[in-house]
Amino acid sequence: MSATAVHGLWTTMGGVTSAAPGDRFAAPTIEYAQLAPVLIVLGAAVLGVLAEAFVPRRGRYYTQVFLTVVALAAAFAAVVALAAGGYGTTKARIAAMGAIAVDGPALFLQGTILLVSMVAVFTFAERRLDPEAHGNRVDSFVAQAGAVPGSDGEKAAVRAGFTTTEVFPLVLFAIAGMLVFPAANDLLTLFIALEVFSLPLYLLCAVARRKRLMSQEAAVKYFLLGAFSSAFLLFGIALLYGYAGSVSYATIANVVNGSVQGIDPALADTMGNDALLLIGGAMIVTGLLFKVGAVPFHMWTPDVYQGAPTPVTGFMAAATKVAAFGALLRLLYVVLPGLAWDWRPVMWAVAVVTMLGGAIVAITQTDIKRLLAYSSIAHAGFILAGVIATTPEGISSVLFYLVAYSFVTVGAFAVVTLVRDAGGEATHLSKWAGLGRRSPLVAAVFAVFLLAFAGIPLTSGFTGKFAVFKAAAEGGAAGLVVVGVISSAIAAFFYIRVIVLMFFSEPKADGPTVAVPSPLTMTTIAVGVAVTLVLGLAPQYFLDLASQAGVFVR
Amino acid sequence: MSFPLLTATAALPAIGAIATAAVPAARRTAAKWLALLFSLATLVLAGLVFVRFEPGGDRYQLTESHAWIAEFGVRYELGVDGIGVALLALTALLIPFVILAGWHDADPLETKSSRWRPTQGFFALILMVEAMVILSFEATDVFLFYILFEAMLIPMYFLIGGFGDRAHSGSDENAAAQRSYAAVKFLLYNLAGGLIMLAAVIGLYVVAGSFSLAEIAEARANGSLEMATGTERWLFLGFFFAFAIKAPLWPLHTWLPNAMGEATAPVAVLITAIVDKVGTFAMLRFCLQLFPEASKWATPVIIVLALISIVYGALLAVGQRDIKRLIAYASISHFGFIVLGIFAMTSQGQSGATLYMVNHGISTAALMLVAGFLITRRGSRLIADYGGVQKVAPVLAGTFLIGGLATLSLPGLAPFVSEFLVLVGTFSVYPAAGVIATSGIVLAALYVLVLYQRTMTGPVKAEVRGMPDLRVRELAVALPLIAVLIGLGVYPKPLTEVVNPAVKHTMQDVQKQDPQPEVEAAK
Amino acid sequence: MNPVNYLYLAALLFTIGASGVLVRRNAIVVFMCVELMLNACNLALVTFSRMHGNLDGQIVAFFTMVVAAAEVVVGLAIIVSLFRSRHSASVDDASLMKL
Amino acid sequence: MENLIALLVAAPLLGAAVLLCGGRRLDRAGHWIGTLLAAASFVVGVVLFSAMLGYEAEARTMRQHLFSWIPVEGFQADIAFQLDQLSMTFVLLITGVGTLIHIYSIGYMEHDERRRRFFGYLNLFLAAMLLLVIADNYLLLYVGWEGVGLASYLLIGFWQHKPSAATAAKKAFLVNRVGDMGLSVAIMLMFTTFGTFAFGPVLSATGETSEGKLTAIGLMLLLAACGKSAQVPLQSWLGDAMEGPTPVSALIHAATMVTAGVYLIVRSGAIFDAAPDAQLAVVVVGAVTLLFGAIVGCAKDDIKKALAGSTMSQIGYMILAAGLGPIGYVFAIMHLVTHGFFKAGLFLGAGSVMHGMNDEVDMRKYGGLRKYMPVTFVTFGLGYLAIIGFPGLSGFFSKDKIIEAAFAKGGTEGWILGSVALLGAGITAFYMTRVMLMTFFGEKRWQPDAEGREPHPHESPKSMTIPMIVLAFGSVFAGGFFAIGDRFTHWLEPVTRYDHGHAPVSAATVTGATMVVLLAGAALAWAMYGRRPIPVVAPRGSLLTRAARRDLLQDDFNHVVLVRGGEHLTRSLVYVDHSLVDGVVNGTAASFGGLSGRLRKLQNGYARTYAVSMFGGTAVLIAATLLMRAV
Repeated sequence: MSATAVHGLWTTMGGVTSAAPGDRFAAPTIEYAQLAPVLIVLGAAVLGVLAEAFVPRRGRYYTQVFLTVVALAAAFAAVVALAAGGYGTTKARIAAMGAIAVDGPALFLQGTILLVSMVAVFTFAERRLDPEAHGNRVDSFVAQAGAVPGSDGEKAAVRAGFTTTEVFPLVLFAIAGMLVFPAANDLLTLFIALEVFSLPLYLLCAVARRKRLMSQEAAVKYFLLGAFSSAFLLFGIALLYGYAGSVSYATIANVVNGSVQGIDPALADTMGNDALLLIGGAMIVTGLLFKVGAVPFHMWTPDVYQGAPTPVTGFMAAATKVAAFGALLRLLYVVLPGLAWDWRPVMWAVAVVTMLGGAIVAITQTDIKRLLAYSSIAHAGFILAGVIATTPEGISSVLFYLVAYSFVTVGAFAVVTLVRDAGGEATHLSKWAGLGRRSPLVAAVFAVFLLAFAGIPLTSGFTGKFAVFKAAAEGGAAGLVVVGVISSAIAAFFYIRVIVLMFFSEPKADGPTVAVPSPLTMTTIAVGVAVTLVLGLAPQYFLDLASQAGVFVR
Repeated sequence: MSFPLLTATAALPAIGAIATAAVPAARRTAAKWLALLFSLATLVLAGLVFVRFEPGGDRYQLTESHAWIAEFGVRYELGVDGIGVALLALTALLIPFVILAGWHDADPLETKSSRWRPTQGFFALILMVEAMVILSFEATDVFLFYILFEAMLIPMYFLIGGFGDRAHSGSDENAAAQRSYAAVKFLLYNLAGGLIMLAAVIGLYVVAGSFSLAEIAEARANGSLEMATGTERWLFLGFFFAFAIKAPLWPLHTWLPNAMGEATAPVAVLITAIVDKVGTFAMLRFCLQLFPEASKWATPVIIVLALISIVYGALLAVGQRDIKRLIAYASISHFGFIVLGIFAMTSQGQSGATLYMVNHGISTAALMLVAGFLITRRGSRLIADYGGVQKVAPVLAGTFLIGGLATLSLPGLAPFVSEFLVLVGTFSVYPAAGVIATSGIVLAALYVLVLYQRTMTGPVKAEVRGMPDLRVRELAVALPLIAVLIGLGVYPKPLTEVVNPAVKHTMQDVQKQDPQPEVEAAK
Repeated sequence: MNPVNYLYLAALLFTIGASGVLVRRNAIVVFMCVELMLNACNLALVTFSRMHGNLDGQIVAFFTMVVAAAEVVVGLAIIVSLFRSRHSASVDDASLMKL
Repeated sequence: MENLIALLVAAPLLGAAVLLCGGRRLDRAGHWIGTLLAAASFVVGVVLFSAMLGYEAEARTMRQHLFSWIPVEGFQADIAFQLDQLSMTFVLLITGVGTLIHIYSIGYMEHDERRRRFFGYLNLFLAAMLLLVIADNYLLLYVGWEGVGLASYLLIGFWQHKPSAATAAKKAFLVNRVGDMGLSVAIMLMFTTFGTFAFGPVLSATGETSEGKLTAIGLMLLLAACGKSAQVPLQSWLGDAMEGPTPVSALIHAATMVTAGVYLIVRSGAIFDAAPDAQLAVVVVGAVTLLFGAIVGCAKDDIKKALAGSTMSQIGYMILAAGLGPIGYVFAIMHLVTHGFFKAGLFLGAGSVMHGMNDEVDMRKYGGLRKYMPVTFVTFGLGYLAIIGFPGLSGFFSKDKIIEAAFAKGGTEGWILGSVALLGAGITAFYMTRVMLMTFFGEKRWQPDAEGREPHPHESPKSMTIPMIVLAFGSVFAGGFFAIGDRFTHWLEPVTRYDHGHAPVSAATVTGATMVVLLAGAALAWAMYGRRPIPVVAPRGSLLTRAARRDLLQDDFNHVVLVRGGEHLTRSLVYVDHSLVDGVVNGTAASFGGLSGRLRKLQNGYARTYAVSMFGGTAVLIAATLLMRAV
């Protein structure tokens, strides 16, 4: 039984039967069908763990890839089925005894996460980029995570053809957490989902095949800072619970609105105490802003993005952001709309420093992965501008932006995996000089992604940016739009710089080569380009979808 | 449903671009011919638009309207007025010459890997720019226009940065650095302007709830849409800023000399004769039409900026040592005239400005392309490296001189008509401005004649000796352009006929009337 | 005793933990400080649960403990592997990536 | 008949087009085509003239409307012609002298490999000049006005390999452009005042606007005239323009183009009549230039430059006359025509001398040429007599009338102007006698040139002498033909109006005084140059002489103030553009780069620092949220 289901059981019992504990046991109702996407992925993850234990080493890779892909596809099918069944709109509801929402934003984001994860997993499974080691094809992951880098043990593991196929179950667990995260409808579920997707990610960061020291360093930093931020989030939960006497979103929202009065007047000093509410709310938001990489909670991003194995970086950059923004949206729109006057100015400021900070610091970056990290920070700022709109258009614009952004990101990092030299991926920008001459196609594709990041019209990046800015302007945040376009202009500078480097610089003699990938990575990149262009040229269908999905169930 | 002529006119070069890009690496010449063919076919379609357009008819004709992004209130709406028709014709007319003039500009210097296809890319990009520019002249939806306004920067950027002028002083590496500096400057400058405009576009939507030019104009006319003065001014500034960069207007001009200097001559023509026209065109169509009050409010400042552009551009042209930069600064001066004509807000000024856009396109193309032929021969852009060319290549010198004379607006050539209209139109409302602008004609003579004297006359320099005269291909570029310059100089009526009604509409938009002459008023 | 005092204690513990994270260099100690922060949260939750008279807070506290345990598993694994590679558990030594 | 008017322009224009586009094929026949088409234009002119004579004096104006040129809302510019007596006079002068000079050029340019192009340019000039005088509105006139400027530019710089020629051509065009600016502004003023710039409506409506407006228009027209007619302060280009082939100097820079300014002022007489201040400016410019040109002409050793100074001075007379109003218009034009004959003749003579002297222009290296070039000597001598106003010859009639008219202006003004004109006549006699003596009398002074070629002075071929002879006839008889019975006055009166004025002194007195100064001038010249041998190297001379050799320092002023100043200005602007305007842009980019570099350092790689950032961020967030509530 999944953690969420268990938890739903307990909270419900606590809430309903607190007067007379244990005198009767009401079986909780769990809407398995509506939770199917999560359950499928979790189930597959558990199967994956079993496979690690029981499937012979040779077959593990294929088993795991097959299992993962099938699970994700099935989960996506379930999401589509639910959406088609009207759960995104008319039949939106709160399932699992109040723990999980099944509504438009949740299904939309779950679908996005699943699709993005699917293409990201393709890059996990890529085994043609690195030269074969002792006759064995290898992927981006270390042969044996426990072996000390450079030690004899590691060499032996490589020779034996070990591979870390555990990454597949890990990524499935992470995906499951991410699926729950934006759907979480009480604070406990929020916290658990956060940990469920964070912990596997910490591990995934540590298992890079090349540059292992950096990979481990990234993992440590991510883990320590992640745990630190979780603590803040949890303390915020505690305070909010103290304020409202419940962890359920609906109840807290009601208390915030003042529609529910304190149960016990004697406890009025905590119940409905606004200081608790404000501090608690701020701390929870802090935890979420950490995950989306907003300034000043962003500093882990460049280091972790750089150190983590590139497929993981792509997955993390895309999917985490989707999940975290989903959760942030739900928290701000469902739990704290009554506090909009308090949090809007603060978020406004965060959005401004995030947009400007990300864009400015990116100018002087010299590593492509760090550059993309700062770019992701700037984009977090843009998305925050949409969040601040506090209108239905704000929700749908953020939803759309997340789709656009996540596919571009996965695609861009997939391209990064292709450019390699003797030391693995050649991520230093100077090595990218003249790439356009050597491999026009790869460079052109990357240029398309960069242009999309820069928000040039006819790419998805522009449509998304337009959507959030429009929502922000309609929501009365015109100043934010101006800051947004200014930082877009600054941001354009470094995207253009990379294009200049690729196309207008002479190739270096000892430059990197572009590896020819298997159809897996090709698919990832192709999907990225396709989504980028389709959302740029004919975004109407997806905008409609986002707009229909833009209503939270309460 | 009738045949979507406007879409076809824009789609044809786009298809051509894809087709050209797809030509195999080895078949370079085929790619060139294919590109030329598509550009000529586009010219035919543009001619059809010109013919089908009825000067006395509706304001926007040959309209098309399709749903596109309903979520943003965006429609795929096309339509042309006289101004659009004129500029569309200009674009379609010039591109074949640009292609022809750049015939060898993108031949690979040495054999690179088989996947590297610069020639195909060069011509495909030119056609891509053509498609976008044409569509932007046709767009009657603000959003559609904006998208094209921004998107056309990308192919231009690659054209400037990827296919630089091979004639340069200093090392190859230095030249590459200069070139990419120019390209990046071009892109960032224009992108910055475009992004500011994006904020204004969004603001416009928030205020007006629509992107359709017709809808907004109607709503403003019948009073259902009222903009607060402050809002209108901010939005106007957002739009104008972008257009002033594109145009370019002093002090936002510094990207142009770099870009034109580093790009090949045909690409420089593409920049200044075609793409920049989108900026001035948009001032007429969007600034005046959407924000008439704010336009009038900003007029004094804009007039001053335009005057500075005229005089400053001309003076800087005099001080240049590089042929192409000289022409670039001359263009800045000319754009000053165009802006002046637009914001004088008189019939003559606006008709003049529109004609000016067309004529400047043709005259600069003539001058720049011939200058390009010259530069290719000698391999240097520095004026000081030439001398006495007239003696060895008289036809080249002759065509260059005619291009120069057109640039200095010699009567009898097309630019004179437009320049005089602009001056008269300005003078009748702002006499002082008219007089200052008139001083531009002296300065124009100065920079053109100094350029001609230093390059073409005097003793024949050793490096110039043996320089071949214009070849057939080059004559095919220069002569038709000169013919058009003379033709439109003597008989501009076909153009004024289509432009006049559009100007009348614009004058109604801004609710301005031409000042009455003193004596007639007395009568 | 007024349960509010437990809240003050929780806040104090949380601050101590946070300060520890900021000033200590040893990764293990830093991690322990994080655990301290989590436990501060637990204390707060339980206190509030008591004040509100419902069990929600206590249940959350249970979950937190489980999560903390899971975190230890993951965290120690990562920190140990780092230690083995570098023979140092100092978070300051792990600064290959910067700027 | 009226439909023929366009042919006047069309014929030479066709010639220009054919010759310039025809390519080398036409090299052998080019000069004939050019001459033929010039002659054709002359024939058309004569035909139109005879037709005109058939009409009533008041109804002689012929019109032809070709098409609407620039039809724009509220603005109407037509390609339309108007041929009245004034225009007719010019048409005949231009085509007549023009054809003669075409013929002359056949011989003169015989050895030039680019002769075809030369004739093309000449034809282009004719077309533009004719357009200038037959246009029916100021804008079309402006086309011709700039057209002749272009032709002049091309012809002055015809020998482009000589840097001095190229520079002179550029200078001529530029100075002219300054004048053109005046014409532009004048046209714009007319448009705002009258709503049109066609001659008829504008000139008939001068009474309906203020004098201030008209003065402004008049001054702007004067500026234009100064540029085209080389009047002070825009005279500096004419001397340099002598770099062009001599036929060009004769046709463009003596007989026709430079007189366009006079045409413009006479044509716009109605405007000037209504604006006395503008008129005053005109006479002042005329009087100053008259003396200026004459003084410069005295000091030059270059035969063509001496004649150029003379031209300037003579046009000064015309401008002076034109500025007198109806008293002087007719005489301005009359002098213009006679001057066209004798000055063209003098230039052709000078060309003939140069032709025989290996293109030597320094008169100090001539001497005693009358024996070698009898025809040239005689025709040149007749021109000489005509220009100094020898009684009975052309110049006598026309110049005398102008001096009379100047006195007739009345008042102090009249006295001053009359005296200046009189003084000018004396100086004219001096410098022309000087030219005559230095060239044709005295000992031969020529020497082998740098390459050791000794000049062999010889008479020029027939193609050159015949035009000279024809022009000499004109120099001798035209004045008398015009003046006797006031024929010319009656001819032009319907267009320009005529007014006797009130002369304070009798015509006979004026004539007598003129004779006295004339003789004095000639005698002085003989005393200085006839009695003594002329040094081959010019003596240092007085301050005035040295100044006059340098065009009275006006060029130096231009050089220091305009050229140097302009260079400094452009150079500093280039600096400003690069460092300031572009500097701001680059500086903005650089400052973002710098900011980025500094912010980047915060990312120091220590996880603890990151934690501090998060902790601080949270604290700020909480504080801000609480603060929001508190406020």
